[in-house]
Amino acid sequence: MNDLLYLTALPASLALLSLFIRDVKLTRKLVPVLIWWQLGIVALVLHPCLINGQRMEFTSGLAVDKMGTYFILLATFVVSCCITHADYFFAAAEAHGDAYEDQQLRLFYASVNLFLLAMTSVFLCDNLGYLWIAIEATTLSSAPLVYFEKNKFALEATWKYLIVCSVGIAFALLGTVFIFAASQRGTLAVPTLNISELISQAQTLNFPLLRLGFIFCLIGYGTKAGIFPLHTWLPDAHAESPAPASAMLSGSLLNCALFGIWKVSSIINAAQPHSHVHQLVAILGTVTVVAASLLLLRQHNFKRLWAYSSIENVGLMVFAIGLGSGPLFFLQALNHSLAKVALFLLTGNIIQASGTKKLNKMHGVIEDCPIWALLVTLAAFAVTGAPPFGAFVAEMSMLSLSMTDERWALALIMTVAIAISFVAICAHVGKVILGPAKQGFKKFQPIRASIIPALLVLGTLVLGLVVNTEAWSGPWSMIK
Amino acid sequence: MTSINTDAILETLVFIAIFLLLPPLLVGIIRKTKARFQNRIGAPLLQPYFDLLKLLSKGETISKHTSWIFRSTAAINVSLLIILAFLAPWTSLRPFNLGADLFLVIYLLALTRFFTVLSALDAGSAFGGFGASREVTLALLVEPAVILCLAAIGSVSQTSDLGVAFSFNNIALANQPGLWFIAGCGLFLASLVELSRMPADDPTTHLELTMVHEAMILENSAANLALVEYAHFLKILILLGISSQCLLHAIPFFWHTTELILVFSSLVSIMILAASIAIIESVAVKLRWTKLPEFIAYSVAMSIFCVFIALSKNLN
Amino acid sequence: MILDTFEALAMVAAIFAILILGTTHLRTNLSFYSLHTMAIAAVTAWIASITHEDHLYLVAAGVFIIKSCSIPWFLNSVIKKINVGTDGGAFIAAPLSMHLGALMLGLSFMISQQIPGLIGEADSRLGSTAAMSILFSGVLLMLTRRAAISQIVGFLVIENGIYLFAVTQTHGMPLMIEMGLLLEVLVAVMVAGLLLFNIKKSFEHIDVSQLTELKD
Amino acid sequence: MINDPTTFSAANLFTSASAIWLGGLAISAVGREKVKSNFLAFLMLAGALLTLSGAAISWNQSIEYNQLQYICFGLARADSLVDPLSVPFLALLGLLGSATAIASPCHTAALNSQGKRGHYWKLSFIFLIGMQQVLLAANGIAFLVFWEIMSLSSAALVASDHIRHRAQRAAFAYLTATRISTALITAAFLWMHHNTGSWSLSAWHFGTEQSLVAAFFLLFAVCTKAGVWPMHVWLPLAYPEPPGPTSALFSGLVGNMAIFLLMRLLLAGQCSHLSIAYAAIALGTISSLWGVLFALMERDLKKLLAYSTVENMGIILTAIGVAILAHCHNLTAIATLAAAAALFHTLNHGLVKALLFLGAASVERAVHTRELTALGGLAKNMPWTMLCFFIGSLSICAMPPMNCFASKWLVYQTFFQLSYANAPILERAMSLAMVGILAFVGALSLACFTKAVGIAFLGRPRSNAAAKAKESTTNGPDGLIIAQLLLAVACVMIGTSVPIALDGLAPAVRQLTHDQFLVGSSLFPIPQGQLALVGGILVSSIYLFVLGRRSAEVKSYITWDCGFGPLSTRAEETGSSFSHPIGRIFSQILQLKVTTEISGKDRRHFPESVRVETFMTPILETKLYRPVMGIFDWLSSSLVRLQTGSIHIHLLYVFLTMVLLVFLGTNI
Repeated sequence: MNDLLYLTALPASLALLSLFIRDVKLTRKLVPVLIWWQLGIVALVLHPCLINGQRMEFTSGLAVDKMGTYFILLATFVVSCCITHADYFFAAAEAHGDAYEDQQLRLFYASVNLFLLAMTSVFLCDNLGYLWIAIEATTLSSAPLVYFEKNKFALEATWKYLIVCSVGIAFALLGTVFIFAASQRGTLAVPTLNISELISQAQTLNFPLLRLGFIFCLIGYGTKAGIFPLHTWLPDAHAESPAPASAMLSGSLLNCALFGIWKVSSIINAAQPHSHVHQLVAILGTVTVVAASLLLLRQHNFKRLWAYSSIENVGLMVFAIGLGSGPLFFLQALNHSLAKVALFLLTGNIIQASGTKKLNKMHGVIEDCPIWALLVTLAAFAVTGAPPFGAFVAEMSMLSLSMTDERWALALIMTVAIAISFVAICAHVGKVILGPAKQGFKKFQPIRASIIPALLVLGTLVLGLVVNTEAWSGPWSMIK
Repeated sequence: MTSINTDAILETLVFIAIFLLLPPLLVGIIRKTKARFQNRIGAPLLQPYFDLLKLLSKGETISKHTSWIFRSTAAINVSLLIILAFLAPWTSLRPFNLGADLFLVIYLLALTRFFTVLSALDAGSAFGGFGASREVTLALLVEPAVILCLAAIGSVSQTSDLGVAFSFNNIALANQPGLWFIAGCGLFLASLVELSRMPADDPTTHLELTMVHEAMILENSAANLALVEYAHFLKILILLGISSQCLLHAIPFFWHTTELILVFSSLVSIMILAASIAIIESVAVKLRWTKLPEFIAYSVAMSIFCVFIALSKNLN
Repeated sequence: MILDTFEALAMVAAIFAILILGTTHLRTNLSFYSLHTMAIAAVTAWIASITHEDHLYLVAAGVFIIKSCSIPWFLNSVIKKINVGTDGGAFIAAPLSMHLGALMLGLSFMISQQIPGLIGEADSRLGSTAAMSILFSGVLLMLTRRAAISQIVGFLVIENGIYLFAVTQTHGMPLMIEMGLLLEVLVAVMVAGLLLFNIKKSFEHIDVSQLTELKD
Repeated sequence: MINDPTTFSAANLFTSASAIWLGGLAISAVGREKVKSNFLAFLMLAGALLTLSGAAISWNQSIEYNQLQYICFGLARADSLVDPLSVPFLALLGLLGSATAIASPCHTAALNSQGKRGHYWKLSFIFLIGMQQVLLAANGIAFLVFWEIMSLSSAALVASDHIRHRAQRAAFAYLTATRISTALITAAFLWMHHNTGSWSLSAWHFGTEQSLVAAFFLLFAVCTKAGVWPMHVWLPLAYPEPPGPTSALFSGLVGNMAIFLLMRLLLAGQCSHLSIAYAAIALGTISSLWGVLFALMERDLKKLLAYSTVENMGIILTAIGVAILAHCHNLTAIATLAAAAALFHTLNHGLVKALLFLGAASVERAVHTRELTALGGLAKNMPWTMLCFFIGSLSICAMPPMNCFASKWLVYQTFFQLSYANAPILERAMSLAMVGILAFVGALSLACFTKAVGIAFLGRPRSNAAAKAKESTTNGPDGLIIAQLLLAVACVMIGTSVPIALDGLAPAVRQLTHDQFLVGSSLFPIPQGQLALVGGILVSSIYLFVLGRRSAEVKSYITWDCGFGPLSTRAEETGSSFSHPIGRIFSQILQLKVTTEISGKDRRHFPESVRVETFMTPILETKLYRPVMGIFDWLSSSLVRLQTGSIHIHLLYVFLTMVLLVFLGTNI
């Protein structure tokens, strides 16, 4: 119980503080430091789970396993990177002339902390009901981040985000109810929503209801994650929110929704391995990747480009879930988060500097600011799964896993789709990077702006060089 | 040739004498025959020798735009053709047998063409330029025919060494008069073009716009010109020699006669071919440039027949 | 068939939900909505009395206070502030959509026969029928109405449908979760309401069908 | 096995080579103005020489090692394998790497901005490391990783002159092509891993039935990367773009890497699918014809060279096809011959093409253009470049006694011997036809390169820039020239001592065809060296005694101008007019159109102005690639239309998806 307090106290208190501290400058400096501190705390509290993978039970319905720990750390890390960069971002905005009001910033910092709190609790949930509440909470706490700019576009994006996601999530609630019903109507009736219990006695559950519940949860959380036909809110929200916020949305929020899907799918896995529902999930992932890669071909907005590439990566993660391989899911999520956060932050800088989001109005970043150009290129390669970056390892392992799983059609389609998306992204990025100089970049401090992205890119590079996934080649090995 | 035996040395001397002295004579024969056909007396048979000597004694003029290519081409071509004369089976008198690989022969000829074309381009005159471009065009069309004729023969005799293929003791080719004859005709037609005779090119014209070979050597003079001319004569000797050899192989009589008769008959047949060139040139007209491919098509067709015969020969 | 009392109440709730579809007058919508939620609260209470699960009484109370009183009151005040009387208009005319909703009731009765797994006689067909038809009317509301506020109402109706399903089929989920849900819905409505103000401020209308700036 | 001394030293040599290159990368990334380019060039040279010596040490044995235990690319570790096959390629890499290193300083000296210099060095080092590791990779994953590193860095090199839109287009085209090939390779590797359960390249055998799919994927991947018809369209765009010195690496090695992959997997893997052989031969033939034809018509010096690469890749591919074919009919002798021909020609072509590209680079440096119409008469001002380019052209036209003649001769022999081998009649007919086609291609390439040399270097300068071109930055020959001389000497050396070279290649050929009784030097009986010697003596004696003898007086005068005043350079043959007669013959393929308009009152007798224009429309781009692009465009645009921006529609998607998924989930 205390551990729970340790985990959640800092963000909660920061949320309040940042609302009431007069001087926003202080908040801008204080919050990042404390959130890095929070990262340390999380690591400290969860280290037993991290080191020897034991499950940590806090109360009934609140527990965290190894994967959850990883995801909490990832989310906290992403938020701390973004919030650290946000300081520069706002400073640059002031230097550029369009400073934000203090109230805006206070709200921003408050909701970032709430957002972090919500995300942390998502990964702590061991109960489908709590999981649902936490995920909906992430939606609500991130809505102000999307609305940050306070212009018409931001408003529209926020409304769509709120309504579409809430409706989608409502279906997840229906799914949760079905699973509860399944637990009631099982052979030995112990009505529970506790995930670990459900997994432990999955065989006894009422499978048709469970399957129905899983499908509704898939739709619900899938809407939040941005699976293909449900993705419509995602580009708007990611494109209209300020760069640090979009980085957080893409780098950590999507993981929460996918984590929900993973939890539910692990129940149905335990109930009946190789059920065709998983085939369905894998197909859904493939469809998402294909659609996203085709959509990437026609983009005119620098941030929407990365939003669609996030959709593509979500497809890959859903594919991993469909293959039932947790580690690969996490590996993909980790690499995507690192690369995509770097990309969104850099994109924010470039947009601030060149004063436009339109891809066809940008050129010659490499002349104006070589270091940004270099980082954007590397991060783009990383996010499209080019070796030697981490995403390559994850994708390659997924593909070979699906080959061994006799899903070679999906694997081949996936290969083609990944290639298409690579070409599309490289074409767009090339247009931005290359060409004559624009001379808009004088008053920005490129080095200071590229510390965090450089670290992130380095991280995913290292991941690509050291991770060993041979152990995870067996399809269902890592679920138990 | 390590063992010193007199007749080997004698043969060698005779051989060298033949290929050094015969080429101008061939041209003399051609010109004489043409003159006769045109009811002229014509220049004496040995005129080409006199021309060469005259050129050697003249003073040379070189365009100041030229480079070392122009200077050295003539010498290189002559020496290449001398080497070819030693390799290629243009006569049945071969005192020593160096491996005359057919691809090597073809590519040595191509090498002479390479230098000729470059030296034509070297002076930067308009005529040299289009002479060169026409030369490569013609070569392009002729090359497959030549190589296919020879390759067909080689493929029947299962070796790419022309020395072996053209020696009269190769059983595989003993009774293939059809193959030999068609190959001979094909090669003869091809060499008409290669040697820039009628109907591909008119060696006697002086309208630069229509000539190919003459246009290319427009800038050469004196000793340089003499060498070029001599190289061309040698080329005539070798190409006509090869086609005449093919035709001789077509006649069963020559498969079992004495060495001496063979040698004489091969020399005679070369001269006959030279004469027939003259006849063709006097009865035929120079084709229009755009019509040439149609003429060359005949020799290509010959080569295709050769290929069919070769394929059917060792059918298994 | 004999109609169980809570089933009757559920039906009443469903019918109120369908009635919401009937008009584009927002006040009326809201009042219908609060009646509909009261019926659901009553269902909860009744089931609590049948099954003697005391925590359901608390849930019923929560539903009554939060959903059927405070949320309609809040939305009413929002409407007053931005003084928008009626919905800008529907893609499908209001009466027609109401009839559609009625048909949906029938459809959902048929579907409720199909739900795999619900086989024990403990679960009531009519309960799930009502829940599903409420869900459908919520969907219709969201799909056919232009005004932002009707979309909020639609979302609430959908949520009610799901809740009713949970109550009738599983006799309520654990208390903590139910309370969490209520809180969640409240906050969601608050945030949506605040956004509503801004929409009115910057667009001079609350017609969300005109928010189509963001596209590829 | 690391304890075996040669293994150890060879492994060390290779590792330290890439370590040095890595160090160079780090220095060029960190060090700003301070670092002298000579030092970086020295590092590059050192790495190249180490690679060369490593190859020399391990030339006839195969070595497996892994000196990067801690590196792991997920599914496999960075294992390295040096076997006889990879040795010659490593040697080529070493040679071209040193040439690039020598040529680099005078290139970077010409660059104005520090940023450009830094990019040049970084990318070149990465490129070198990538290629070396591709050659050393022992398993599929490591291969893919380094393959992609190589491709991406070379793509960046292509884009290095990025201000120009041309360079951007080239880079994009190259990137697309190379990604397609990577995707195909990935698919093939996945398939083979699925079949064999191993990632090690040497464990894959293509004799089995189910390996056919992978073999086809591989073939097309290699065709795309090596630039074989019809996937070659990126090549003439990309090859001219990299900066001068690296264009040698690029042109000499990128295609060869693909060929290396094909040999390593299909030949050494004993592929026995006739369909693969036929496909390879067909594609190879078409692309050799196509490439040389377009090379002949090209007006841009470097594009001409690029198209000739298409031609040679085609020839190599046909040889590989015959090797597979012969293996299917188990005609070991011919298989050996074909494999040797393919390998030898690959190496020779790499060497020669690098030499030619360096020459073109030095021309571009001197004249600042690659348009043949603006060149001419460079032989006076740039004698060394002229000499090297001339040697290169001789070699690429397979003129005896150059190195390419030997390999081309082997290709001829392959087909020639197949024509009377124990094979189906159709294949024998095909092989004789191929002899004719090869001769045809040879004649075309002769035309093409006489054009290149003659128009660019001979005649009179066609522009002022060409008239006052300076060969080198220093007064002596500078790095770029020395690099060319190095490669030219290498060409002549190999050409005049073919048996030795073939003996060196024998282990590789043995590995490819598993023919243990192979004697390399017996493959090529022609005594080229002696012939060259005799020829040289003859030429010099004739030169001395006939042309240059005392009595002959030589006077220098202008080119004959028919007695009209001085000839204008407009009267000279231009590149396009030189190749026009041939173009006329193939106008259908080339889509060659000529428009002539003569104006003036009496147009027939006194034309005032004559204007002749020739157009060529690239048939593949318009007829094949544009429709394909159109399909993708249509797909994406119709998908984009889904994103209507109306929230009602978006909600509708949610509900419809729900219905669909519930249906699928419950009723399947």
